[in-house]
Amino acid sequence: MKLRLGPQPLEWIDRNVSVTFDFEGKRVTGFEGDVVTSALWAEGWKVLGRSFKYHRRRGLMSFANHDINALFQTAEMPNVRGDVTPAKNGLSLTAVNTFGSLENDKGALVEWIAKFLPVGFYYRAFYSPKFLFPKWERLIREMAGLGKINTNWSEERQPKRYRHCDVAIIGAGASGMAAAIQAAKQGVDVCLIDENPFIGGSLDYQFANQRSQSLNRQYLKETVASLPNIQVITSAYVAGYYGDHWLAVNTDQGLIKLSAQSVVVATGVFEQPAVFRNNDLPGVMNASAAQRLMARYAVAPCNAGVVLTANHEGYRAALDMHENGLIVKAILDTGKTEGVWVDEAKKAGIVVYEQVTPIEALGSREVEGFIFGLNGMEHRLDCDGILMSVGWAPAGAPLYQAGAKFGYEPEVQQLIPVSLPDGVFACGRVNGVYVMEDRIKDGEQAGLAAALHVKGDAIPEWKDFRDGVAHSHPYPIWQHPKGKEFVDFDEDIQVKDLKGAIAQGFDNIELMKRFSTIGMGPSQGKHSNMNGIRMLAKLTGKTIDETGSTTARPMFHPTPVSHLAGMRFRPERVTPMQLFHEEAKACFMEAGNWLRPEYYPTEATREDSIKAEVSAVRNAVGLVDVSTLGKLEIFGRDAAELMDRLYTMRMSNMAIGASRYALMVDDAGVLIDDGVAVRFSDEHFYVTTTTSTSDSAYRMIQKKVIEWNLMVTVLNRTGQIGAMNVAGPNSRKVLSKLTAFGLSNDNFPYLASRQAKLAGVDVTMIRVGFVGELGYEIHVDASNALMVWDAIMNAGKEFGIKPFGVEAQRLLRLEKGHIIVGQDTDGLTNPFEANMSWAVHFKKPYFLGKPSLMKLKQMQTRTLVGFELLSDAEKDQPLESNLLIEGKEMVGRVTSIGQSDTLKKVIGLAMVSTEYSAEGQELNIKLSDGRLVKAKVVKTPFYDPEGWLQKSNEGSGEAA
Amino acid sequence: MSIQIVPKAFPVLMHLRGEGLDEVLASLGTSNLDIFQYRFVANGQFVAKLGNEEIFVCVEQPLDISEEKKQYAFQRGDAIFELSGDWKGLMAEVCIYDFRQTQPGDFLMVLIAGVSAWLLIPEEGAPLVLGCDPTYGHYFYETLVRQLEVSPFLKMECQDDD
Amino acid sequence: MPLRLLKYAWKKPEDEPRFFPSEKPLKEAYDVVIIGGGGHGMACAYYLAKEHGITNVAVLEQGYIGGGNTGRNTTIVRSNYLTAEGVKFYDESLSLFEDLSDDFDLNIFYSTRGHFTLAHTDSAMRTMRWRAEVNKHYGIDSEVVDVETIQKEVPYMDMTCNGQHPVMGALYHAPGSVARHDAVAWGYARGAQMRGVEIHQKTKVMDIKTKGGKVVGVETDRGFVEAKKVISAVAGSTPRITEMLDIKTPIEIFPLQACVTEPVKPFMDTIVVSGSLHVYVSQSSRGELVMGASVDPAELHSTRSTLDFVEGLTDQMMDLFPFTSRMKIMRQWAGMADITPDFAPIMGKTDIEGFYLDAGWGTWGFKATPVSGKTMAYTVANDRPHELIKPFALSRYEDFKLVGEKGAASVGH
Amino acid sequence: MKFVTCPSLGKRALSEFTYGGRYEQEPAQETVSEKEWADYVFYHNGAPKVQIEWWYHRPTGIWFLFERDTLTDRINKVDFARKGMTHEA
Repeated sequence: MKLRLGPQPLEWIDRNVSVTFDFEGKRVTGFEGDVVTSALWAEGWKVLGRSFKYHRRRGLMSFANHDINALFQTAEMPNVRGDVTPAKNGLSLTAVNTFGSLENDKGALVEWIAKFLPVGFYYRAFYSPKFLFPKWERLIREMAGLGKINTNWSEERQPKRYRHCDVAIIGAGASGMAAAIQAAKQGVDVCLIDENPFIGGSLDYQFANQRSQSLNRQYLKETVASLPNIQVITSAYVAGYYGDHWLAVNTDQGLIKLSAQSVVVATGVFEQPAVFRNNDLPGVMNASAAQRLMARYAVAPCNAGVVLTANHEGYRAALDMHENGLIVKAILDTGKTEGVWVDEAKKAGIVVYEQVTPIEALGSREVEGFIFGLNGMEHRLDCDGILMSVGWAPAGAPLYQAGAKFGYEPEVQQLIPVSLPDGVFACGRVNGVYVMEDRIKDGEQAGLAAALHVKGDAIPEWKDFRDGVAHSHPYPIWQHPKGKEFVDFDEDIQVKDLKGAIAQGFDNIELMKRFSTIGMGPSQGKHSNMNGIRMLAKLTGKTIDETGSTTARPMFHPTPVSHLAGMRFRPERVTPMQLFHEEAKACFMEAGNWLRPEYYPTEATREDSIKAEVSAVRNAVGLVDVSTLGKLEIFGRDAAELMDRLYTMRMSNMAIGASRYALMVDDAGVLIDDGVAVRFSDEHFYVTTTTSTSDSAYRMIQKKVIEWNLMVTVLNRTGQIGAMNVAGPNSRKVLSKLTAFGLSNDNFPYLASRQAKLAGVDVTMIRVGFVGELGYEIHVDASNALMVWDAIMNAGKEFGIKPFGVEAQRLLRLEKGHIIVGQDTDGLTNPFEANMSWAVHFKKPYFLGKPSLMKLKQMQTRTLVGFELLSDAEKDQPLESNLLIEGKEMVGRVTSIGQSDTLKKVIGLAMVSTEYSAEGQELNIKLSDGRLVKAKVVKTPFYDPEGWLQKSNEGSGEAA
Repeated sequence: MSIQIVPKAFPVLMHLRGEGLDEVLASLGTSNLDIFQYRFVANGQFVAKLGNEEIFVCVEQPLDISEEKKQYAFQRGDAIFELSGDWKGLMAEVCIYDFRQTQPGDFLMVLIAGVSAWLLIPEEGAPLVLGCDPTYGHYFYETLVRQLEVSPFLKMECQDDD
Repeated sequence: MPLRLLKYAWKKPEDEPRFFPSEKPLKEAYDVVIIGGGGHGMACAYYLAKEHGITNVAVLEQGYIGGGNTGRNTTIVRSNYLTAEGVKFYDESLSLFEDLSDDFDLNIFYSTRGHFTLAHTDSAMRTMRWRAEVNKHYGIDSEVVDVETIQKEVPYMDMTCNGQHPVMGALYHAPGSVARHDAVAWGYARGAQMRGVEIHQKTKVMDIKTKGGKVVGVETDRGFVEAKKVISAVAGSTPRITEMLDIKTPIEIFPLQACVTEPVKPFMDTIVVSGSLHVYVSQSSRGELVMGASVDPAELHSTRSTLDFVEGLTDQMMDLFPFTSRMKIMRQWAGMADITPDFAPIMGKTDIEGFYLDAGWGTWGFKATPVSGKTMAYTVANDRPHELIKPFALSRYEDFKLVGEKGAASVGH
Repeated sequence: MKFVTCPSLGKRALSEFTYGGRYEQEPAQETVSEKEWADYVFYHNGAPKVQIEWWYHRPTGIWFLFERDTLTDRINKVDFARKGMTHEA
């Protein structure tokens, strides 16, 4: 264990439990509590991955999941992040995006031609000759991308849960813990979230060896644990802040959708790398990364390192190394930092050079030395590690997403929130507050404010706890004539790339980002955006504020699809007769979220089964489940008035016990719904709607009742009532067996509706014939529906009854020339085009869409007609949606078509330009293969035009 | 604390609309019921008020209602379930509603797993009775059961209480 | 190594001519002012200069070039529409797209992938066939394909869709493509700029001035500029512009959201759209899955993101591609879609002389970029609507002459 | 995932509601001109503004009127859509 240190005061590892896993085919051993990166580093693996574009060797850099140097592939997962993935037995990892292996990556050849690939090079080439582009694109696509997908991976879904609290606090560092305590003391319900497995934040790594902080640490942690109204959620990050204080909190178990009344953002800061030549060599890392390595995992960043610093935090990191018995060759201060840690470092005898200019890191595979400038002279130090401590950027994502505005504070040389939305508070380093005691005070102030906001109490005056010291270098970028100073490690973007982008006119933060792709990689600019902004500002002679910052959109970290999707909640609806359908092995189809029998496979083939169902209806009797129809009860003083206003035809003059076809259009006169209306009493109607519109029609009608100020109640009974249609010459005979009620024409004529007892229960029967036979639609409470259905099936046995499905019904209604709204009509069809002017009663003073219809009536250009096929139907039967052609012009389309055995023809409906709609007109139907077949416009209904059959007295025992 | 869900059969469910329904309520032995509140009137039987002129009753015998009072009664066949144990834990995974707002006695109508449902908010520790449109019943039941089986959150809680 | 890159051995990108000029003052007057520096506005400027010799043109952009819907869409290009008007219009656009890289001397990564619009119901199948037949009639390469054919092209797609609403077939449109959206705007901008057009970013139009029903100029946050012809090409901001002139339109603004996954090695070569699942997806040349859904449920002038969107999208996505559950969503964003009642654009002249509208793009604006620029340029240059956009006049609604693009339940994008 | 607090429903998620469009007074059919009617059906000023909108709560079947700012998405007022109400829209 090359770099493993002795026990650390706050280490996260369990030295009694070791774990082993494979990396690039080699065995790695670490401790329980290690993450993959720390386990690898401890064993001296310094090359953890290859860079995106040039395939340069990359090591540990932020060690906080703010870069993707350590990005791995397993058999189950792409893009596994070593910085945060626990080391587990049996893991088998390889580096992503290598060609060959991590050690021998052929992709590295790209670096040889790097000079030919300046920023945005791919916009400059590959497009001509055109025919070559696909090959180039393929190559570029293969080079791009990171991990690999296995398309055989099974689906994974993690349940999600809601959690409602009063105050949500993001970040459980010193200020976050302090905020939680203050809020909780106000008696509100607090959730404290941190992405690490333990709370404590930088208190536990930056201050790990700072004895003076142990009291603060003890107080904060113990108080948080002792307060029952604080729920601590660890190993959880806030993927996104959404409106009304909703937080998407991602945990290993799944997504928690956390809603709060107020939110405290104590997310701290991202340490930013210094930009100098070869700053990406393995061994060059952020100082905070080194501190996390040592304090949490007891792993040394290196044996003998230098610390490049612009703030006193760098001195603390040097002290941490020193106190761990590691060699600090020197602290290289880019300025002249002051502070307690500076004094301590000097007291400890660590060499400090001030006013230093970094020049380049040396080394082929990993860091071997560092060259820097001092008083105009170049100096070289041999070292196996370089710690960078040159500044910070706020971890402001939740604040940006909440709508906070940031401004540049020169005192701390950092962007800080300058305006916060209602109920959102920021504290700690994200707010530019660095001194530990101040961070705690700042947190207490924010926590109190958040709680008071929940209670609706006034918030005391806001105090600024920032020390007057700059914790970030204003421009930590040192260009080198030979380049290779990396700003964005994800995307391999160097100083010259950004210069190039800016010089070419992409001198706006967003344009620079889009052209150079800075910040567009998987770490979304966490380690690069700030330096990018600093460069743009400097090169365009603007201030940071004038330059502006890019917005940080969700997700904070890439978030698993399985967590975001959660379980599958897709309501599915079945009718009360489902049991029968299933036992009959019905073939189901989906209608909205309903399941409906398409047909019952009684014959060898689908076609034959449907034919058998059709012939049963035409020659004997059939039974179809129409429970999916929308069913509305409309009752009250103004019921009749409402009906008149809703539908295009007059309804108020319906006799009690009568039924009538009901057609509805919208304000624009477009046909949206049809059904059957029944009048139970003066003030009580019952209407059906099409299956797909039941909910929307009900919604709309209720709305109209309010707009029109009518005294009427509308109830949606769709799911509470089962409905079936008994149709066929024998239907009356069947029903007679089940009811004493007189079914003959004089007692129960065509289009009448009656309420009676059938099979012993109350039902409503409507004598309508959608399929064009003697028929009864029976509506009955859902709880009795299946019983009635079974009774009819039994009673019908002797009359050859068959259940029939949607397909048979479609053909039967087509023979009858009845339209299906949504199939024979489209998004703009009006009643005149649908050939239903008979259903529009302009004499009514008012009805929905009337003025539109009056206009549309005068400008009709297309008409729905019936046609029959002239040529041989067998081999040339057109399909629905085939076009009608005249010369070159498209003059219409087939909306319905079917082979009618009853009529021995292929018949159909078509929407055609009115000039071609006359009876006898020949039509050319263009088959999908382009051939034309002839058809002729004929009158509808095709079957039983006079409707004798529907009106028949057959089976009533009286003379027909 | 494990969670159980069992389908529940109810005698007669009726949806009443019309005037003078308070008398009907009185006849069942309840009065001054606020909108979206329910009362148990006898073992398992309850009445809920859904609006000024609208109540939802679950009783043994069909109620007689008066035509001249313009009272309309409709049979209902809702799918009804009883949820015992940490029902709030399950609800937190299928329902966005913030149950901190409810009191025992509330008749709550919410969206659960994409379906409109009604809940009788029980006394602390008592089981939750909830129902939905009969045609969604099977989906509703299967969805809740599946959630109980797969949810790590619920499993975690089970362990806590063991 | 393509020869075009060899020059970088001795030439720095800094030495390349700028794409866009640096900030400079506005002139007092222009022949034409174009409001909106997105793809459409830039294309219009480009063709005005290139094909009509009108170069005294200013493009005024309140933000940055291509920062609106141009840079926010999911970059799909297709022409398989439902109506004659739609098909002819978008087909012209597609053929222009194919030559853009050469015209611009800039690679817009126009990549032909093939476009599947899945049907999960028989009514959707009817709509697909309807579109296919109309397309074929006008010589567009579209056809209805069966499940087997789809499975062959997209073997990793779960045709059963988790048991619910299985795939029944699809409309296949071979020319369906994706392109690098920013590059399209940049290419037009650079081309226009090289021909003398002025581009002013961070320049917000506050008001449009008229005299006697004629446009005389625009008031900006940088002062007044004269112009007798003003074009609004601002998509989601259209109502804010038309309000300045008291012009009422049927346009309503709805947020349209999208998201991308982390980049992975290429595995998806086709574009897949499912209307009933509200999913459309393709894999970018960077390796990210670029995904979108339908517009948000309520009118809103905002580009905020919602969790509901990613939740819904990822959930439905898994019905088609179960293995994507192991991928991660990296970023989500939104644009503002200017929706019309008949799902067709509003283009051309208005009641106010000199004011031209290029709007109502809903969720299809990107694919129309070249043709809208070309036809708007023609319309402005000749003060006469181009043949292709006559059906898209603002006045069509009061005449009840809507374009039937809405058809049955057909999906956009 | 916005919240809205409604009379007699309390704090509810907007996902329980269905948007019913902006509130508009329909012109009197008897007297309306073709132009006025077309204006009502199709044309409007779609610029950002505070407007009154129909929102339907699916679980209870209640229609509400929200006063909502289409720029900020803030809901300023919520009330039952009562019969016979008249609003400036």
